[in-house]
Amino acid sequence: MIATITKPEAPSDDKRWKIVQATMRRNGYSRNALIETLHTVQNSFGYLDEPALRYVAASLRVPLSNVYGVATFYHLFTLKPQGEHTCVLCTGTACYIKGTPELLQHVEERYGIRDGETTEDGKVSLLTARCIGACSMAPAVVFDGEMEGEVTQEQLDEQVEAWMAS
Amino acid sequence: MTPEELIQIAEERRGQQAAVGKRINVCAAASCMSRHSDKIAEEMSSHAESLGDKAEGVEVRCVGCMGLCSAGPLVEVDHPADEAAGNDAPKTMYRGVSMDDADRIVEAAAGGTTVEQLVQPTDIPYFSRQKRIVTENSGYIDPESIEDYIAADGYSGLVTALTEMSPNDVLHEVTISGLRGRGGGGFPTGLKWSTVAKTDADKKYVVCNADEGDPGAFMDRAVLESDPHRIIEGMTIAGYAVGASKAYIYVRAEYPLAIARLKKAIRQAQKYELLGTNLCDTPFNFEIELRLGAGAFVCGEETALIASIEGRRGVPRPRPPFPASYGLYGKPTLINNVETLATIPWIVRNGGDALASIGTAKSKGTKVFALAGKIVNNGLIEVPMGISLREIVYDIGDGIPDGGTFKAVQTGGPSGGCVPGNLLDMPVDYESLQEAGTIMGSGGMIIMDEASNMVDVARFFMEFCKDESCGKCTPCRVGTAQMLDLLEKLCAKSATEKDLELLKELCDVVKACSLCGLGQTAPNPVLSTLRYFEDEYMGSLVGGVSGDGRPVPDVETKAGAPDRIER
Amino acid sequence: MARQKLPPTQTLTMKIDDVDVTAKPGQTIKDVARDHDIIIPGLCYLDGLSIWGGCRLCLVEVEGMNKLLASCSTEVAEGMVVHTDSPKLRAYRKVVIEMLFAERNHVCSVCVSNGGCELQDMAVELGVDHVHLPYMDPDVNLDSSNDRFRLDHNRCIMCTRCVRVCGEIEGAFTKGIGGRGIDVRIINDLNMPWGESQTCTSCGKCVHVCPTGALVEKGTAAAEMDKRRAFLPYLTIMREAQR
Amino acid sequence: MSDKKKPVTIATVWLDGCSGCHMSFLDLDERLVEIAPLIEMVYSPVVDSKEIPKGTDVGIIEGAISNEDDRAKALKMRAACGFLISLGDCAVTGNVPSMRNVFDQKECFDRSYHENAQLQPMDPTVCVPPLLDKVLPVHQVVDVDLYVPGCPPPADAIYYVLSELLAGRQPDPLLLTRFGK
Repeated sequence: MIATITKPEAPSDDKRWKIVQATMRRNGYSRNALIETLHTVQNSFGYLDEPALRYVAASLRVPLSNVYGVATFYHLFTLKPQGEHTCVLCTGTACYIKGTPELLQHVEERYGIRDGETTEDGKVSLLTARCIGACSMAPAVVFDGEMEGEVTQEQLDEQVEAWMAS
Repeated sequence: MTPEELIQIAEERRGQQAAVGKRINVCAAASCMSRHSDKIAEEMSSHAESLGDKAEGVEVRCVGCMGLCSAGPLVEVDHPADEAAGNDAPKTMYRGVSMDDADRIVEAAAGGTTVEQLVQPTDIPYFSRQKRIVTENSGYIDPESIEDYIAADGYSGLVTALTEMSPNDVLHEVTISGLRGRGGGGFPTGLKWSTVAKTDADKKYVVCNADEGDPGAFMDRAVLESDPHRIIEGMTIAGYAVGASKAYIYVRAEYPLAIARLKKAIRQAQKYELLGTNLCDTPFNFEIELRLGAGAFVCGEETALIASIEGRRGVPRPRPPFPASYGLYGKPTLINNVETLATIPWIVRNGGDALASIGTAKSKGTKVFALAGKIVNNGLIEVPMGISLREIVYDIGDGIPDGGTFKAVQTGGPSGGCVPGNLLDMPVDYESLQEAGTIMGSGGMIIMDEASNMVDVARFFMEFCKDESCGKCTPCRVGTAQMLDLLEKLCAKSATEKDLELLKELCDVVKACSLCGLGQTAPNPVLSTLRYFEDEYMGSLVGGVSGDGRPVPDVETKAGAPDRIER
Repeated sequence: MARQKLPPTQTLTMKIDDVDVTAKPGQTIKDVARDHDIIIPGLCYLDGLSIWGGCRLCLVEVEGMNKLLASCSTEVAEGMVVHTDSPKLRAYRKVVIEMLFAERNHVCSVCVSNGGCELQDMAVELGVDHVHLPYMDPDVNLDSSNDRFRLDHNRCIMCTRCVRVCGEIEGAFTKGIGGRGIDVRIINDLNMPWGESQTCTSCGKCVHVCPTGALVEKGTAAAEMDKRRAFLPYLTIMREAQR
Repeated sequence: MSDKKKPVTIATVWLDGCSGCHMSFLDLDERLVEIAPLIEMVYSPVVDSKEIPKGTDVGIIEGAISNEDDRAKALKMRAACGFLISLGDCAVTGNVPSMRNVFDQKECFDRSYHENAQLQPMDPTVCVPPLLDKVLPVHQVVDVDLYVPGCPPPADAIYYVLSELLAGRQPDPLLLTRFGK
């Protein structure tokens, strides 16, 4: 190859890019590591913004359209920033039978947010997951990464309101 | 690692274990952990420490899933064997253990007594009717300790295979075991392995499909969290048998605990040279890498899974060619589900015949199910193939809670169907379930009582399939969306007979024409509920009006519709 | 051609629609059928591009197989017995065509590709005179930001020919697929307006391989868009040269 | 239909469409003369009758179903006619009228009666039938026996369809017309 390809520079001097770079380096900057790298970006920054997608694309030499295609194919990746706190309601079969729809409706009515939306103050995002494998404790909710089983409306309110008051 | 070294580690560990008089096992699988069992274990440890001499010989440790998740957090105390009475080490299981109970359980264990109010009887059918192969170590060993696994005969299958068997011997045992793919399809595992083994290539891969995506299924999660080394051993044996040296575990990112334990297990196995180069001083090399899914059910499909491991959109491609000849990076690839691979070490240790002696004529061995929904005993069970659904629901599951009435059991998730009460005596095996219009699936078993509306159940699964359709092929992309619209219309009681006819037609087209398993099976929940609960569909139709608009309704009642001829 | 007897592995015999035919190993059912003047319908397949297998119009019945197989991707085998035009297949293909019409907003009468559209042709060929599925009326947009071309998602059938020609032949990888399920869309780069794409070379190949009015040249009125298809045979040559 | 003594009775209606299909019908030109003795137009925008007679042999619908009036007429046609034809793309597919389906009704009203109004912008209230949520092809409202797509279907196609029907044969309109033709 005649043209030399220089390593692209990180979008900012944010330290978190070092973590992203480490993931790419560990995978030998292989195109196959696209999903791994996007995981790292998402875990580090909370979401995938355009500069991040461009940077990953350039670093791994994956076409922009492929990066966007992958980022929008998988549920776990999000292109929008999330709220400070996330509340993930499981919508697997067991949870569905045992009351998730009512919980979702409750959240929508009380806090005015639907699946994938964030409260106006940016505090709480409501997300759903297709079965988190906690069927025996249905309905299950993951509050900021901590799973809770047999969640009632009261429990949910308690947590969400604590967040909103914080 | 030589066979002798392995035996030595096992014996050393068993010796250590024997020295511990009273072991308190705390379930630290996801379900109990979410009820803070890890904190309870910590409290128990520190309390035992504070008791000093009084708690001599008491060891608290975290173990994997004990199965009866609905009664969690579960704690089991192994008392010392009473040789005078000729007893084996008696065990006491406690249910619903809270932080407040931690101290008194430690004290009771130290004093050789029990906390009666918390005792979970273990002589109930839930425990006695199970046959544990895949979950043999779950709840007994510390999932984060390779020594514990080795002490439970772990890795002896691998070492035996490498040192005493040829790859063909291994293939032979797997073939005669009659093992079939536990991910749902039920393809004979021996045949799949032989196909990969026979294909000539410079490089081959083994992939463990741990992308458990069925809503209502958590068997793989429990196995990965409770006994991760089992998967590593199974994969390594598979690699040896088919001639692969590199493997991937494709695991859901939604399972952080399983991921952490797998990572740890891989490191431990590398340290003990059970992964790496020249294993057991043979020319066989094997390495395993983790790959995280990112939330796409379709990646359970083999070709989509391959695309995802390669870092692309998880979109399936037409088969043939099958991954066995053209798979990951274009190389022959063996893809097995977690439970399938978890059965392998047992087969190698006990022989293919031993597995073949369990089960029915065509379905051998055991199957792990996740019992959930409206049933008393929620949790994980492993039963011999051929057991009846009635035994699972009423004996092992202990029936429907709150005096409810059984209506149907759903198996196979979004690819399966609902089995009604009059078929409860049916044996659980691949063929019988298929005949009944559902599938074995990966093992989710959701029990429904009379409160469940079956049209709504069908709608739920169709919504799932529509959301999870990758969008590549027309029938699945458009068909699932159209079917969902029709089911929503039914649920809103605004559908006509014509809509129902159209729904049936779309079921047929989507099933026959879709590219991959997701689309081909997406109509199953509708078809099976139509088969057994058609009256509920008929009851959902809009009253009395037929779709063709005949006879003419009274148009004069339509406001603002002046009866004039043309505008 | 010298009448040499080929070694047995070089040809195989099979049956397509009750006609005995010969084929070379590695050929697909679709190719062999075409060699014998049996044209199997299809919309995503295009000579010279990689095989996609998504439109499902070219499904055929193969005796002994319990599933329908896509003829564009299935290789022939000795003794294979294939049916390409059974009443069942025709019925399925009709519904698949209807699905494509129902999925987006194909208003033929005001489409610049009216009369030059493979979807229309396929509807006529398969006898689709109406769509009995409910129209889904999605709110999808149209991208006119490129100087020369327009991307109208209303008329896109997700055959992905444009994506493949852009990546595999032009090598620009501007076009891709975003989203999934019923929400999949053809995208440019990071789903930006086409006119802002830095990778697009404006070669126009995507426009001319597009079977419908989803990708068209600007400045054309209804039914005026004649796609330049003359270069299509050369796609194969290009691909062969690349290998 | 094969009864040669009695002319075949035909009713046509013009629902939401541009009337182009009726124009195309008139484009039969001198062939109208040929057909005239064989048919009787019992109801149509081009004749002056107020009711669709019960027991009409053939009904022809041009246009999509956009409002309650269209719907009522389609139902009446179905009830009155033995054989119902969807004529043209609006009737068969919804066509141009259905392009409003991606907007909600309020947007449509605002655009039509407010943004584009020269004076006195207001929503109409009198003598205007309520719009349906979505514009529908005719067969989504009543059963249709024959579909003749085209925008408009060429006169040749209409002539072919009518003469086949008059001869007691089932026509295949796709031989001469298609969506958008």
